[in-house]
Amino acid sequence: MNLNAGWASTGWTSTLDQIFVLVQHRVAELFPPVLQPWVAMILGVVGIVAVFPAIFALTTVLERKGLGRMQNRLGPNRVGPYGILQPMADAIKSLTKEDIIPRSADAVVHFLAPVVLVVAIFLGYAVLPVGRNMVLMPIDAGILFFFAIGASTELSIFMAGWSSRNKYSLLGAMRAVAQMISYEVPLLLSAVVAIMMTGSLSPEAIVAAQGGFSGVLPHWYVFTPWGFAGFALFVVAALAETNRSPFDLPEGESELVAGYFTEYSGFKFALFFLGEYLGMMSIAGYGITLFLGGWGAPFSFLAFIPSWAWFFGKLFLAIFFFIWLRGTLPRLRQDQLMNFAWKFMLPMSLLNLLVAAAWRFLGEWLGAGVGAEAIRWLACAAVLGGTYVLLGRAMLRRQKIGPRSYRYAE
Amino acid sequence: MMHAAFFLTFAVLTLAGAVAAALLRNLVHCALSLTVTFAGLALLYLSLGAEFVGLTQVLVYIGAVAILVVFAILLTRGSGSLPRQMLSSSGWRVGWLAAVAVGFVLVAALRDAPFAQSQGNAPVVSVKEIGQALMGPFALPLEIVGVLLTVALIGAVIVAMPEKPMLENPVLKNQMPEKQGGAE
Amino acid sequence: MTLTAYLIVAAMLFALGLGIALTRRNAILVLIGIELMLNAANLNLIAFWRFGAHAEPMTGMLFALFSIAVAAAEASVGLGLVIAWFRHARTTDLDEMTRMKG
Amino acid sequence: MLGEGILKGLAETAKNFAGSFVSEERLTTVEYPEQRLPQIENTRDFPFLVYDGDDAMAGLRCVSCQICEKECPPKCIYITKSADKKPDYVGKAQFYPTRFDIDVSVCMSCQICVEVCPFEAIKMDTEFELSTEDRFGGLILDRHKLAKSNEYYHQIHPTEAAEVDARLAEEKAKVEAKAKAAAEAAAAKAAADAAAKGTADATAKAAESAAKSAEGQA
Repeated sequence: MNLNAGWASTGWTSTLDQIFVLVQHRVAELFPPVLQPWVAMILGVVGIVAVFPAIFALTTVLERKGLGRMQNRLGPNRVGPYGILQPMADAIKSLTKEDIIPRSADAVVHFLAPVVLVVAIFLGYAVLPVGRNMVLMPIDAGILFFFAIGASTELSIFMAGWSSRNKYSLLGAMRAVAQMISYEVPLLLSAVVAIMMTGSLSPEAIVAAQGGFSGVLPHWYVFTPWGFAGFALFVVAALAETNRSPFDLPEGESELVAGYFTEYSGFKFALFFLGEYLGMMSIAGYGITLFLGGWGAPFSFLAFIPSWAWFFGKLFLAIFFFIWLRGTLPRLRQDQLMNFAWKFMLPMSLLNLLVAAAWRFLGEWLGAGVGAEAIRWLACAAVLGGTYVLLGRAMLRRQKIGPRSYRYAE
Repeated sequence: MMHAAFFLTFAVLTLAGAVAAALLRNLVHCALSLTVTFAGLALLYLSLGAEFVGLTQVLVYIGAVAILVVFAILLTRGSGSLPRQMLSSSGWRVGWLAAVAVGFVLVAALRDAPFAQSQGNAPVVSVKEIGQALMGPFALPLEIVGVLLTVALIGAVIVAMPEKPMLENPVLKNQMPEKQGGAE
Repeated sequence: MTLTAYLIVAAMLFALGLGIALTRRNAILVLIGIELMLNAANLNLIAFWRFGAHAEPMTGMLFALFSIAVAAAEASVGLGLVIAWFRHARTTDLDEMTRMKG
Repeated sequence: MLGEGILKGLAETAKNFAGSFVSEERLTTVEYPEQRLPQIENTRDFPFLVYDGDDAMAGLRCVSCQICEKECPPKCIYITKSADKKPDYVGKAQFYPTRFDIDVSVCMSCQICVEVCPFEAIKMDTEFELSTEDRFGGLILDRHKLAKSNEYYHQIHPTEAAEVDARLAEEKAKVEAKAKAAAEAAAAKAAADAAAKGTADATAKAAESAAKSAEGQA
């Protein structure tokens, strides 16, 4: 494995940076050469299957505690010190619960749905670079792979909702699928700007393209006008894609009980829960890869900290942001959701593509230099900001509600 | 050896999905087994080294077409199991005979056909080269596909749009018979 | 594996798709059959791309990609038509679609 | 501008989040089993039976009139009337319940039994930690579990209990005044009779009981 060129650091920091890769190689070398790639692959898979569910367990308790703090409560604090063992209690509870399959349910599809969902979401981690040289399956079209896998989770959600033979489940599934299809378009289009600028679909190449520093600041895409707009659109679409608040209509408790997993209990319910959080983490991971420099350090003087630490630090920040939004925003209505997807997100992401292209060619025409750079920056930011304000005003105008009139009272 | 095992697994998956789609009575089950076929085909493409096509297959067929089929089934109230006589059209024996005959002829012809086969490795085509080809020599087909997809999008929306009630349609309004009065 | 094996799989898939399209009464299932036939053709294209003596390495693959795009368009319009017909006649049964008018 | 409200909301929750670590006063919840909020005086959940004196079963005010049983909307009260009678707080002989069960898992805490009771015998309790593993043994409270002293009633609802006591005393006084008047009339009559018959037993008895009740009232 070749380390990135231009990455200079002392011996022990590079060892620490590559510690997991080195361990993988050492363990694989214990086996005969024929088996070595397989052993390395299995070790990588085991790593992912161990680490991300562990983060999921931690996230559930941290989310509940964080939400509690945002609502001036303490949150769970009974199981273990500061309630940190709550996931254990939850796991034991969900494993010992009775596994209920409704009598009229389609048993096979009902069983397959959570399995397919979790498998598909785990597959999405295969091409996610979680550190320097730390990607399970370095394929050329990694981002396409992720979106393809993400698209196939919709089917398992439909399977869950349809096979339960429950109107709430079916409605929840239909809402979820409609929402995911609608927001997949802006999600893909907002990711395309990063792909365009890198000229590659490979996550590693995208991270590498964001490497390097000017002064102390990194070359992350989020620091450009199109990158920032793309990142914001990606975050909103990711929230909708993972059914997180404020886009959690598919599981709106007040009207749909629990949406598509109403009829699931015990371990299968836990699988859905796991799938939801793993999906959130993987989409956050790709957002980090595409716009936030992946495993790169945010300042040049902090580059000695291992790359995987940066990745997981950013991942935790992203998860915290998701929790923060959940603690803040109320749920949208279905018509608001669709309006927002097709009348705001889609035009904005299309415009963003145009701006990214313009950025590229303006850079060639204007040449280098601080003045040219500033003009390019301001022009792109002005186009995006102006459109944002105009489209936003149009969105808000539609929402204005007149004084309520009564037909019989008064 | 390994490759043969993979090929056999994927081929069996593909064909089993297609057979299930042909025989199952519940339309949603048919659609789901169709998805299995699509997934098997994607795996076959991947095993052939056509990474980009395989992933596109997953994105378009599993992510979009299968969902579309499922939505269409639910919108047309077809999610229940059909009675046996509703399953196949009246001439199903002839239909299957024709299909099996076509399959038999194709397989027999292919088995002995002398194709010039290169035994080398899969041609390496990076995503970048695909992009350059699409923007270079294949720009015109790309544009045409773009136009086609736009037309299909608009056409599908218009076709599936709720029809106006007859009274609001100016053409049909004049052809409406006079209202029969005196109904009590 | 040899080219012939892939081609035989594609031929069997095509025959199955043809069988579905010819025999099933539900319009959506007929569309599914047509999709299967298109996919069988795609498998042929990719198999020839992989094993053929390729002067131009890109063409087979791009042809398959365009074919996928066209199939997607076909599916969306076809299903839109089925839904429109269902709204009109409350059935998706092809044997009952006997009226030319409307 | 679109998104302004989102930013304001995010700032608010961030303030809450950070503030909850800084000041304990922001936290609106209490750590329940260890900390408890003081109960307000009108707290009430399930009914109990009041008794006077020391012996719970003897001092029950309930006369087994079964009005509460009939009025109870979810029908969670089960009463069996006694065959014999025993004197109540005014000394009048009354029936008493040999069985008085309340199924608190059915009870909806509507307090109608309290409102309809003519004898101030059933009142609302404040005890809420009733959870148990035994549905029928633990949640159907019999008369032994339900009986609680008047002192306890004073403890949990002082104002209301004082009102009830005053009302009962007034009633008792009225009854006694009536009894006294009756006794006096009887005494006068008895005296007249005694004069005639020469037996003063009845007079002495009536006078004695009147004195005793006057003492009790004081």
